[in-house]
Amino acid sequence: MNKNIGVYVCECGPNIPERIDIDKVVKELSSLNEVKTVKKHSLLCSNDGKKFLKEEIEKEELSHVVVAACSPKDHENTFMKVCEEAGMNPYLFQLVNIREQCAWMIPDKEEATSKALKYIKAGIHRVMYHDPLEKKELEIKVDVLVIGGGISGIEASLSLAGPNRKVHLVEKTDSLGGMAGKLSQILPHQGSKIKLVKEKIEQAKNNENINIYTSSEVKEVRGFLGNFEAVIQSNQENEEGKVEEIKAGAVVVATGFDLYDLKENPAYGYGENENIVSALEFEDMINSEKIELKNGKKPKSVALVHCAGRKEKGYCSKVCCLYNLKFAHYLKDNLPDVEVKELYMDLCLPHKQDQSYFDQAKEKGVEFIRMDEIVKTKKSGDKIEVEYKNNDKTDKLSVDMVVIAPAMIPSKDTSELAELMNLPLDKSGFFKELHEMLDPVATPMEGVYITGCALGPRNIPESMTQSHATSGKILSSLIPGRKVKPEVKVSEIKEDLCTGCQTCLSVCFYGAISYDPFKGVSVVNEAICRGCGSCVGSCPSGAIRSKHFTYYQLYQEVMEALR
Amino acid sequence: MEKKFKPNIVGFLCNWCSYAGADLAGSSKTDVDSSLSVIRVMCSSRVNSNLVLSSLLWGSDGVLVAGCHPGDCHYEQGNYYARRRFALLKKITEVLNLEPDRIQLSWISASEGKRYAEVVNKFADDISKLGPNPITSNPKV
Amino acid sequence: MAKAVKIKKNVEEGLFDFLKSLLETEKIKGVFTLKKMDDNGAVSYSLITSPDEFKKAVPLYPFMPVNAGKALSSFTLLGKTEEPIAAVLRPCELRAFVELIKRAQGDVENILIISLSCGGVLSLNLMGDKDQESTVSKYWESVKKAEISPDTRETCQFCENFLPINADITVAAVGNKDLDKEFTLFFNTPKGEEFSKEASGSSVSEEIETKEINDFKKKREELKEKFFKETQSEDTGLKSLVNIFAPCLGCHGCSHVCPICYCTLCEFDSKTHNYPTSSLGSDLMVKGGLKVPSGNLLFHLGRMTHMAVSCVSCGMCSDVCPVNIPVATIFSKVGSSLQKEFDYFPGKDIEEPAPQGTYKEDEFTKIGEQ
Amino acid sequence: MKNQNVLVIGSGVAGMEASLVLADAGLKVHLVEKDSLIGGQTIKFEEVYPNMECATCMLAPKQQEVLQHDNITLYLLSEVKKTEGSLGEFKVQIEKKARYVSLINCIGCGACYDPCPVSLDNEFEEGMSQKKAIYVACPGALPNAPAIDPENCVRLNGKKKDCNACEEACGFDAIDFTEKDETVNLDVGAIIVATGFDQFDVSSLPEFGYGKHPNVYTAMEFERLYAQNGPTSGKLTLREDKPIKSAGIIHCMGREEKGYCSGVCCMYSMKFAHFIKDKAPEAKIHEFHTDLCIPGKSHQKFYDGLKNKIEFTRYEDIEVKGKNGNLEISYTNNGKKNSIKPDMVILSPAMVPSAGTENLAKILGISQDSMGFFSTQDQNLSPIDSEKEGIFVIGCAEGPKDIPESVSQAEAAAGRVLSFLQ
Amino acid sequence: MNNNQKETKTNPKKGKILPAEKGIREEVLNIFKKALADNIFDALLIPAKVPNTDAYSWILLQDESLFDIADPLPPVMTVQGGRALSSFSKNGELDLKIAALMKPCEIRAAVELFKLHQIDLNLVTLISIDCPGAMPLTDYMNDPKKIGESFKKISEKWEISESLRPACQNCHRFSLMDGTASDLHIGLVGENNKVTLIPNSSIGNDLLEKLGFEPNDSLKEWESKKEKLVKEKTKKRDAFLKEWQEKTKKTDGFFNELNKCINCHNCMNACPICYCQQCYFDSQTINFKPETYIQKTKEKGALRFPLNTMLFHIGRMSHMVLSCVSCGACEDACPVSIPVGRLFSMVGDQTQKEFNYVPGLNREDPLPLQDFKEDEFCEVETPNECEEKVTEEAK
Repeated sequence: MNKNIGVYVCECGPNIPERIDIDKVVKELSSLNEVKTVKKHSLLCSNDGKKFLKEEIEKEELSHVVVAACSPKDHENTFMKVCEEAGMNPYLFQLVNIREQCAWMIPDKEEATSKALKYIKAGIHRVMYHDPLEKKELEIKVDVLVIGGGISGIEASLSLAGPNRKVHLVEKTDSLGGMAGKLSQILPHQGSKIKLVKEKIEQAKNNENINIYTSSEVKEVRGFLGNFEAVIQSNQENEEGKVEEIKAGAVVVATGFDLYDLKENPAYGYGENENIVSALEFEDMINSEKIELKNGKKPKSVALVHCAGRKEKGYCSKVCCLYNLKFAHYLKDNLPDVEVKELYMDLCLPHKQDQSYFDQAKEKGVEFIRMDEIVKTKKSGDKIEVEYKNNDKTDKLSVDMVVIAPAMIPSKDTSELAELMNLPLDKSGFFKELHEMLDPVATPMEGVYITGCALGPRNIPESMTQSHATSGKILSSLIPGRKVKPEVKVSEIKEDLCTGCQTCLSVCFYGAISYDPFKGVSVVNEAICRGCGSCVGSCPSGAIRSKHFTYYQLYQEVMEALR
Repeated sequence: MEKKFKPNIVGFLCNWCSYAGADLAGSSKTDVDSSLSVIRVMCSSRVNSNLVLSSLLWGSDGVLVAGCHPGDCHYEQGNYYARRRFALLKKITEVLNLEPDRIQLSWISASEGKRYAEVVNKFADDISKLGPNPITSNPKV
Repeated sequence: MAKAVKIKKNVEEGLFDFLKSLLETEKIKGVFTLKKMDDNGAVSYSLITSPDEFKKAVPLYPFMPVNAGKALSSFTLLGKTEEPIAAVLRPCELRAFVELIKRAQGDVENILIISLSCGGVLSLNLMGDKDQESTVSKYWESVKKAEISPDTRETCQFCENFLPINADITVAAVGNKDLDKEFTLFFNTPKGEEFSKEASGSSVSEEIETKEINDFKKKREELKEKFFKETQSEDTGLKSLVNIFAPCLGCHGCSHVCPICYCTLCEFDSKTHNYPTSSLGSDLMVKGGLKVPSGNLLFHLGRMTHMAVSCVSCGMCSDVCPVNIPVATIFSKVGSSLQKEFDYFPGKDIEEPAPQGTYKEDEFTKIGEQ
Repeated sequence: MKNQNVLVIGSGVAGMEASLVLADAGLKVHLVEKDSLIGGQTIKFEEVYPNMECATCMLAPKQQEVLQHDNITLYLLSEVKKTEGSLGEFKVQIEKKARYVSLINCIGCGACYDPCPVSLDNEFEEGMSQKKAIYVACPGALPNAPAIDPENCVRLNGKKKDCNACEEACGFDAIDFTEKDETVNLDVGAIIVATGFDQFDVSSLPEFGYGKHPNVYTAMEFERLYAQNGPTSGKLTLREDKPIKSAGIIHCMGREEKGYCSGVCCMYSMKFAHFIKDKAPEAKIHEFHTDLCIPGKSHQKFYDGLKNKIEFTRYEDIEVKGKNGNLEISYTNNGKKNSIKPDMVILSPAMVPSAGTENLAKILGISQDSMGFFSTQDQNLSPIDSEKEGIFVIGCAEGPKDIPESVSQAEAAAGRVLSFLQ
Repeated sequence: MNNNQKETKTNPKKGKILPAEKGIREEVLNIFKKALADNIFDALLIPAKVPNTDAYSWILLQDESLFDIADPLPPVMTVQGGRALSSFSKNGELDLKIAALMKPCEIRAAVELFKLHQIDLNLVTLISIDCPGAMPLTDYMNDPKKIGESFKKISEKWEISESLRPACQNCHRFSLMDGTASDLHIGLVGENNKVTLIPNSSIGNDLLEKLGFEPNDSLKEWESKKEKLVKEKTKKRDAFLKEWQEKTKKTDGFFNELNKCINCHNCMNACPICYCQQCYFDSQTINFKPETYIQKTKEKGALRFPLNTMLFHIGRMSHMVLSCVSCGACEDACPVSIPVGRLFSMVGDQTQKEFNYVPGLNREDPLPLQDFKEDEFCEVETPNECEEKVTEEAK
């Protein structure tokens, strides 16, 4: 096909002519027989500049356009729009950066000018190899699959479910509520009313747009944003193994956490004596309003041990300090003359109200003892002796009852689920955010979101917030009737060159590439690919090319550089 | 007297960090050696051995690959793979005595306009010290 | 009759000087010819522009590291060269180049083709050999005497098409006793004649086809018969082929160096020919044992069907075969019979279409009858 | 709620995220920012913990998105003056101050700075560098166009009515002295408050000698000090341009006074230590902390990585003295008195409500909590809902928090708005 | 860097020692005859002499009679075993149990190809055998009788003869390594006329079991002999590595080695690791207009044809050298006898050290380029900021 290439050099007001002899550039370019027309303009990104460009394209019937101006970061989109309006394929356009990376960094005018020429020629030869890429549009489903029926999962479901959006809520146990459901009460200043969780469960059950699958597991998840397919298997005794296939536009993972196994470290003496209990067991005592020793007596003194498993796991679980305070308050309020000792490493009270809550506890006479670690916890007489270390000297205290606060750890089927949906885990074994800072609920799999403690220790309000965050992300990307536009500059695989070594699979962070055993080749899912080109770099057969950054296009630039 | 040798250097800059860094160098009017020709790629991991090698063998005096600092990759892991591939190339050129100093990998973030200038100027300087790429004038290649 | 100039110089020297003067007077911008890579005797084709590099040029050195036709096609694949160059090719290389041009793989415009009456080339495994020089001088002796040098490639030994077709200039080498004193350049085409002035010698009226040449041709034809017979071992047909190709590693080096095999991806390397593992079972049932890797013979026969009709018998394939299979002899044998069938002579005429690309109503009428 | 417009107050990382999520959903977002640039506090950070990721690189794409998004209307140098109504039908009045520089014409070439006769302290750089009366906060600020400070511009404050230095220097007639402040009235369905935080004023604690001794820095000063695009363009030095050999970093400035832990100081203090170590490996660094508050799965690892490189001391009591330029930190650690003499002291102050909070609270008709932050329905487990339906409070306007939490809240607010709309 | 390499010596294995009156070859074949007869597996991949020729090839045999042509220790390495195996074992399921008897370098290649999904090792039981080396292919083809004879002698004496292929002379990995490559190893270096079977995986174990062998003989004899030989050969290899590092240190050293190259790509096509059906450097090298070539020619004075010869070699190197098993197949296949095998082996040695990777040692080790560590290779980046770390390590 014969290419009509137009080249337009933008002066950007005084900025570029200052350092680059535009007329020389235009003159020399006009001598190239590849190009149909070369013109300059004082400021192409201005409105009349854009108008001028549009008219030029139409008048000269250009098929390809090169603009030499500022950085593509500034105006690539601007000019691509103009090309599109002028009825040209916007990808047959190349913006050459002769301002930032030429006029503004090369002091010598002659040098800058010849450099600009180099760049523009490179642009011209590159654009000749551009392909007219087409934007695709995909129909989407708007329903959502939520995995995990804890408070996070429920909250997500509630805020997602709507008149034209169904939510499938899958819980592997036989009841909703998760860990939060087991708590006697949530921290007073964070909502003392335990009803709250129950209410939410009720709301979920009564919401006709939420299908609840209890005693069920997700066995398979395929697809991408807007088009997921999942297999849910029921484990209810009457319908053992019954599977259901559902379609969804997005997936929310809210599989929560488990608790550190106190038996792992004998120092806590857990299991050796009935009066050494875990925080969760103590919650039950509160629920049943029976704070008693095994001998039925009320405890006269209780030690609350923080940070069990912090050293072992290598992170602070953030909430233990607070619920220990909660216990202290409860004890003081219900057994007025009980003696409460809190053994802590660092008090972690990161929320604005926490401190006051701590101060109140102090006022009630709770004793706070700093320690570096628990050395031993053993029975002595009818008391329990807790031996602890505080900067290098050990100390003892003996009490009737010991309550130990274990660290939060990834729930046991986390890794399995990660495998299933090919989601990355972090060093601690929790799910990994797409971006720890800016995308705290997203994952590399676009359309799959994570909320609550599946991402790591956090308190209930935070979990709820994240659930709302996931629904925010989903509601803004899955709008009924709207189509998704996948990235266009993606990788594509030339099947007759691919030898099926699947190296590309292992380097693709987004799981966008899969292997087709029948054809014996790797296949790119364009809806998932983000176009980084890592696969291209990894393919020894040269079977993969990244659209708009193909070998030939880049190589034209190289050759120009070497001229 | 004949004028100082001016090398031809190809620079593959990742779109998100290094290219932006280069832009910043420009917009803060920093002088940068003009012997480097910038080629924009989406990620440093796009640069495969062939791009670097053929640039060298077809006569470029130096090749710079620049990307986000480890851990900052816009695509999370790209630059780690890029680094491995580069390590391999570096070693090969070392072992074969093909002037390994002519290829360089640098991490330049979007805010490091100054660093960009330093890196490029230094590299350009080193290369001009090295002189023209012997391969360019080597009829055996 | 073609213009002929006798030059009173050793043929190698003479041609060298002639080319040199072309280069220096910038009548041409570059010379494509053999060049010494080092003192160990390694030579390779090069396009030479600098007189300095040209010092290392050895246009008539009796080696063929690659079929120059293939090399020239890679040079002109994207179109004719704007700057004129001269290229020294052996007759078979020239024929290959012509075949490739027919298939849109090259362009001869602006290329001054210089060829020679060819005594053949030494087989490549002699390259870098310690007594290479003596072998070479032995070779030249046999050329003078128009004898068949035993060190040359098998295909060369029985090559009867050693006179170039379509050459602008021909160096008369074979059968010239005084080759190290004098030799004749024939300017066959107007394009060639433009350069005759550069040849410092006296113009003479000679024909290239001398008696020696014709005797030489006969000798080779006889030898050809002999070789072709040999490939027919006692039990003929497929069985013998199986044995001949038994050592084949499947390295496909033969197709890689073959000037006619211009495909970027050979069908027999492609997915078309990798079969599901499950098919093994049934095959084993039948045979009780399988040669692995399988499909080598298929490759050779298949390749044959693709290119044999255009085979120029340059012998590259035999030379690169790591297990000494006489590939070239077999292909050349099949080739020549095919070419008779189709009444086609590869590399004769650029205009003549390749047999696969054309037909005549009144041919092969026997086939498909009754 | 039928009105598909949303007002977002504050263009920090939280405000931007909320705006983007909503705008992507097709809602019209009105983003109000009192400054001349967007990005809030985060863009001041060279690196953010725990991955030491470059904040500028991290945010630039987001900022670009905000600037280019068709559904986001940006009001810079603007403040909300009045609101009335309720969920779905708020009426808002915004006062938009004149920039005197046309964002359409200006291409950010910067030709106008040098000619300007007026030089001032650049508060964006914590006064550590100068700016002109026509200025951008720092290189790479977005939108990449200057603004004129009317108080100090001699043309505008009338000191030199005929000065038009910048106007002359500009090749794009982007300068417009005639531009007037304007009032904009909007109808919006919901309001998202993301006005961020300020730094506790450490000069109110004389015993730490801030302001008295030049080499006592606040956290924010230090952030800029080592920023590549900061006053020293990344060169890490003392005020008198000497290299840093030792530094003391003191946590919990104002924790007592304010009565809460800000939850982030420990981490960013360690970030400083990490950074100094990076630039000056030989430097001795001393962290003085009370309780280390390093929640979250990856933070302790960061701490563990530093433990052997720098000194950590738990103090009960601490102060900074200074004799003729030499600093001394004297402290007690379980009972024992002790002291060190660092070249530099960095004070890590608590996060406090941003200046305008009280005023804005009145305007919005929502209350503040005991600490002065906007109060929310925390007890109902929805920490971003103000007591007024349809008004959400996110990021540090709601209380001290780190970037991920702020972003989560931003997305959450968007989520709440969008699920209202369903 | 990749430190999956298992340096730790696995605790002393036991094995089964069998007498071999009728000679080692016979005995080895007997074992497999039995295995086939008892349907322990259905087919065996083994080198064989092609009937009424001197050529060797691989045969996947099922029929007992074919054992007559099978030869566990052929005088030459025709097709590299890894390549042979991948030619049929990568495209999906197979309802046959297949065993492959191969030289250690071929086993290593097979493992690399397995990682590259070019071989499905679930279909195949890998059996390695102590390898006395092989003769240069061309030598053998020129005079099968003579070379065949001398090989017999060499292999019996386990002599490191000059007439062996250079790759084999310099091979220190001719026997079982402490890895998870093969399932069963056949030791020959031990006592004369004894065959030692060493199970190296659960599969290997129950293979022995099914054969009715109790693996409880001590391996002292075999191991000591092996160690001794390994030492000698390692010495030889080090010398060779040194020599070749010197060679390439010279200016153009590398290019000069390849002066003779005619770009036939035999090396690549013989290489077991080069699994691409088309080489990147055939498909992706750009064709230019003649002007460009002429311009380049003017820069150089002369432009070598065929084009991109060097790009091909260095490029191929950058693709496969981390997996190079030093089998020497490339060198065998080179028609102009370039020492390409030694060249690649040397570069392989250097680069593999860099990545702390031994190709084909363990099936589990990820391929270096499909893997990364967050803190590695800091030194390759300029300006590099790892001095600090380095000094710390030094302390």
